[in-house]
Amino acid sequence: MPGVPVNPIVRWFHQLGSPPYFDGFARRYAPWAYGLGGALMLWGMWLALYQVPADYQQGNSFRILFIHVPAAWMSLFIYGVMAVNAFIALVWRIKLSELLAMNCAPIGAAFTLITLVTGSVWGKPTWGTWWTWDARLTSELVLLFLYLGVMGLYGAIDDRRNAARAASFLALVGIVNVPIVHFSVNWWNTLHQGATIRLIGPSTIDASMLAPLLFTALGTKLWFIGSLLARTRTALTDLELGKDWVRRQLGVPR
Amino acid sequence: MPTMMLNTPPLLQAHQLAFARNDEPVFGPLDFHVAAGEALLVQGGNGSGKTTLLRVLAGLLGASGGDVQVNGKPAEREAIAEHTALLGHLLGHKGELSADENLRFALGLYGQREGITRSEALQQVGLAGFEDTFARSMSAGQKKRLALARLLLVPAPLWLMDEPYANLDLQGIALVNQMIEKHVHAGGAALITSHGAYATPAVRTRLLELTHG
Amino acid sequence: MPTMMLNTPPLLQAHQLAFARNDEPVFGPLDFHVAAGEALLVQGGNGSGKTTLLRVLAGLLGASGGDVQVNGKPAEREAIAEHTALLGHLLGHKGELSADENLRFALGLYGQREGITRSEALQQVGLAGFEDTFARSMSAGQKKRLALARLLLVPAPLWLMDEPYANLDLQGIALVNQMIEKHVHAGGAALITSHGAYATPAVRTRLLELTHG
Amino acid sequence: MASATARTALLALLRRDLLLVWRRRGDALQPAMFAVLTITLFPLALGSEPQLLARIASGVIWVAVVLAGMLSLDALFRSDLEDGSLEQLLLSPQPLALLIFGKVLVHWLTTALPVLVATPLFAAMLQLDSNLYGVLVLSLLLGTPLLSLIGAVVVALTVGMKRSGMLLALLALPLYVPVLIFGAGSVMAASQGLPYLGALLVLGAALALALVLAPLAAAAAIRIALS
Amino acid sequence: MASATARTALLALLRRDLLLVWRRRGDALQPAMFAVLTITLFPLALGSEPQLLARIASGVIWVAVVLAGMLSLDALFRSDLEDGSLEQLLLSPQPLALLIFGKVLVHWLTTALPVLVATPLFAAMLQLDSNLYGVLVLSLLLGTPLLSLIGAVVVALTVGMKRSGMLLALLALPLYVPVLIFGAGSVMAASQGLPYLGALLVLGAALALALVLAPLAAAAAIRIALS
Ligand code: HEM
Ligand SMILES: Nc1ncnc2c1ncn2[C@@H]1O[C@H](COP(=O)(O)OP(=O)(O)OP(=O)(O)O)[C@@H](O)[C@H]1O
Ligand SMILES: Nc1ncnc2c1ncn2[C@@H]1O[C@H](COP(=O)(O)OP(=O)(O)OP(=O)(O)O)[C@@H](O)[C@H]1O
Ligand SMILES: [Mg+2]
Ligand SMILES: [Mg+2]
Repeated sequence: MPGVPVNPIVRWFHQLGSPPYFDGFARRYAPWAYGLGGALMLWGMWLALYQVPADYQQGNSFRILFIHVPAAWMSLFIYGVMAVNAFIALVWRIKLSELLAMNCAPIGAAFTLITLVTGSVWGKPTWGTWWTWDARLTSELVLLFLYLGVMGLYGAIDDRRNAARAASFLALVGIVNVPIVHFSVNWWNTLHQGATIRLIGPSTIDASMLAPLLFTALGTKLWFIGSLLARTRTALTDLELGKDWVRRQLGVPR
Repeated sequence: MPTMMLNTPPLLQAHQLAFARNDEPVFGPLDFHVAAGEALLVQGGNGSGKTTLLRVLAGLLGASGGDVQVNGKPAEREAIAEHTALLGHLLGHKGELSADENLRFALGLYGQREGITRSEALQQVGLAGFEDTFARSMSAGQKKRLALARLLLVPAPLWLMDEPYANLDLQGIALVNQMIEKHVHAGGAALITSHGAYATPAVRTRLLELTHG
Repeated sequence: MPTMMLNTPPLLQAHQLAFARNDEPVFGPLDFHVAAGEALLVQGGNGSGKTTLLRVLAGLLGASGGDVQVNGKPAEREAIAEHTALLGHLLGHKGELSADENLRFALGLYGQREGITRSEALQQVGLAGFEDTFARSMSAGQKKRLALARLLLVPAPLWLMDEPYANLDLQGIALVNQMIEKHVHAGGAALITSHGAYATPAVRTRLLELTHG
Repeated sequence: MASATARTALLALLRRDLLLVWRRRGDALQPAMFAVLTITLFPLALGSEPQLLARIASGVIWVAVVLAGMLSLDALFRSDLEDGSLEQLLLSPQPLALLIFGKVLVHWLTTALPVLVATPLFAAMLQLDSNLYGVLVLSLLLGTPLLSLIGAVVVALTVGMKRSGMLLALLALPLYVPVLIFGAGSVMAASQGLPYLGALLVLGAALALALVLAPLAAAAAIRIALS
Repeated sequence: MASATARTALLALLRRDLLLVWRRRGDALQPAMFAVLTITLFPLALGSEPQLLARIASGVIWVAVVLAGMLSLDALFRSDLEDGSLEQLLLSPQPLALLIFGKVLVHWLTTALPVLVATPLFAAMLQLDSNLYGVLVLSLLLGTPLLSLIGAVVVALTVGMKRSGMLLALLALPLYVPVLIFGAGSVMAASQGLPYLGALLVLGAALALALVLAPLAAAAAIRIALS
């Protein structure tokens, strides 16, 4: 390999890009990410259901927040991860990035769907309707369509690598929607409430609600990492079926 | 007119060129070159990768390994576009345009070789009098001839010809060989794929065999 | 098994058969017949009407003059359907079905010849082990072989084969000839079109020349 | 010789087409997706005023279903034509009308049925009065097979043509109009408390007629179009 | 050697595509026809109540234009792909983005322009308030080229695929949504006496951006899709 990078972090990334190394990495760490993420989510949910006091306005229905908000964050976060990988896949043609980007899409679509469903379940008691066409809700629906479009395009092309590149391109074009989702509450006046939780500066949210929210948020992130690693590993094995390292791993004699 | 220019770099040079689809190699690492004044015959059975090779050389597909040089320089899009003309399985005619209109469009895109007019080219391929016939109402052989006229007209010196003999009867095959001979003797070059059942042109010819897988 | 049945009417008989498109004759009035135990080779250059003739005989196009008899009776749809099988330019496979599934469907439509199973037919055309391969991922030659297996399986005695040799390499051409020989010796018949550049099967063969226009 | 009966042929066809749908199951849901998208566009274009949406809900759903059905029609015979298996159907010793009936059945099962299943979702998106669900679903249940059958005749006519998409729309829409009028009309009537059974009965009668005649007409049309 | 410049290439392309449109002028009007039919379906599905129709008129027209544009998109590169002339465009020594711009221009001239010309007819059919004509036409004038340009990028991505019609719709509609919101929104706003210039300005800015970026993106996408 020409010019082996010296910086250890850069070198690690280079190593990770090699399919056999990634396979080992994913096999080792995916269960940990799943386990830790699951535990954090369960703990957060327990706090949310039993420790947080009922809201003086909304009663108990607001507890759906602890699913809705982390899922909503994930729906945007995963799109970002997908777009970054898509960019790397298009510019440097790294196979692993293609697969990572493509395997982000179904997970992201699932979280987007959860956001939409929990949002409308919550909307019924608070706004009196399952659905309205305001900017936040609409742009989130568009986000779902974008995820589905990426998946559909990836599935519709026979050659796996071309398919990944085409779908990556779509993912990059669709990134304009992400800031729209996030800032829609500021740009248009909507039913949906504005940002209340800030990383920097004071949050306008009750402190007792912050802890469970942080736990579920962290838990979903870890769960996503586990799921992404596991899916990508399967896809990689599938793609490299003829290669030596896969044969060795599956115990197929050469 | 000189038949060979030995002190210039070859028109096309491939070094360890390989292509893989879904990580399955279609053709292995190949080394070959085509110089001005000669033809390269690419032979191989069904599915051996002849068409794929031509598309890689034309820049329509990206190679998975190795590199290609056009006229001594790395094969960038511009260099390829300037030096090569492709005659593929699909001929690129519009059925609703006449023979002459089809040629005009091609010249608008590619520019025109000196010393030959559209009607002369049509005549050379045996389509004199067909200037105003719609491509749609031409027989398969005539369509192929129209595509050959395009090759005669554009300035590119290297012709990439995928199965130029297919669909032609014996007369048509002779015409193709004649065209290639003339082009090569005038300092051009050609890369021709074939199943191997046809007569080849009478020029200095090199052979590249593709084997399956 | 008898090789010929001289006291039965010919499988196919055309009398003054002609076809015109927009009142322009494609092929002239033709008289010919194909009896059990023989093959008819239809030869002609590009655009001479070979494909058109086969489609008329199969009942896909209506003749503009003359008449056709199948097995001694006027060619009604049912009679044609029972006695002929067409191998056209388009092979009629579904890419997303496996070789075996494709054959199963054909048998559901056409019924099955006695004394041969699907796997035997696949073996005879050299596709043993490809039962579960999707037609999509077969090479052009393998697809053609799959279509040949269909011919082996359906009960129709008269095979209408349009350019059966196209796209096949030398091995494949030999296979087709072998198949036709066996079929004809078992009392079947075949009508084969060709440009004339290929070896023909070693059976009693009649020749029909189509001239241009 | 084990000759094939019409029954085995129909079964073989259904088996094959359903298998193909399963192998390309991504495509099978696309008409439903299209209907969702069309229905989504309306509130966006009209602004989201619950009463207005509720008033036009059933009409919009019906129009979306008609458009989605029409667009997916194109695929009814196209792939069979392209790979030559339509020719094989024509050449087989089986009644062509029966085979076409089989193809229309699979088409309806895979394009209209998902839309039908998604109707409650659409209705919710457009704030349709929940009392009207029943009539809407019933009208769609009678109307969509009718659309598929009529559509089959039209596609059969245009089957050999290139770029027939738009032409198809042009030919099919006028024939779809009566179905739309009775279908959407029945829901409209129900929403205003008027009797709606008459419209549904008309749809039912037309469906019964089309079930018998449309495959025959389509078979005749296809033979004409391909020769 | 008379080598071709980018300008001669663009002119040759425009000449050829317009000539082709003229030779197939029957097809060129079909998107407009489709929009007419869609718009016709609405009064039929909703019952013809003048006030209701007038309220939804601009929205329906916009939706019909979006759908018609989307359906005709499929044809943008298809015939060039099928006969191999798309390959010839890719292989020519000219900037591909420029050639694509030419194709989009012809597409807009032949599909959107007739719809635009027919707008007064549509507006009359749906009893639209005549004060709103101006805003409607202006919004369509800014919006339809935007739709064509965005659409070109999406088609470019799906260009090598079989049966891409439905997928195309799935990919294009979400990107069309903002155009629709601002386009139909401006007319809605005008009808309620609210300021509508903002929405039109947004459309104009987006159009300016798309004029530059979309051809480049489409060129990149087409190279990806065809390799
Ligand atoms: C289908 C309906 C809904 C959808 C699609 C939706 C979507 C979203 C999205 C995408 C976010 C993340 C925004 C960001 O991080 O930039 C979010 C956050 C949030 N949503 Fe919803 N939502 C819906 C309904 C509701 C309802 C009914 C409520 C409560 C009344 C609600 C309360 C919240 C809250 C409190 C946040 C956190 C805001 C923050 O601090 O960032 N949402 N929602
Ligand atoms: N679009 C495609 N997608 C997937 N595989 C393909 C595609 N095109 C070709 N192949 C495969 O790549 C291999 C090489 O194909 P190619 O068309 O280059 O062969 P060829 O030598 O030109 O054959 P022929 O003599 O039939 O023209 C074959 O095995 C073929 O099945
Ligand atoms: N669909 C069609 N419409 C109009 N003319 C056609 C059509 N198909 C064929 N023709 C014309 O009819 C004539 C006979 O065509 P046909 O396909 O039968 O020739 P062929 O002998 O099979 O030629 P080939 O050797 O190229 O296969 C040709 O002149 C052709 O141009
Ligand atoms: Mg080839
Ligand atoms: Mg032929």
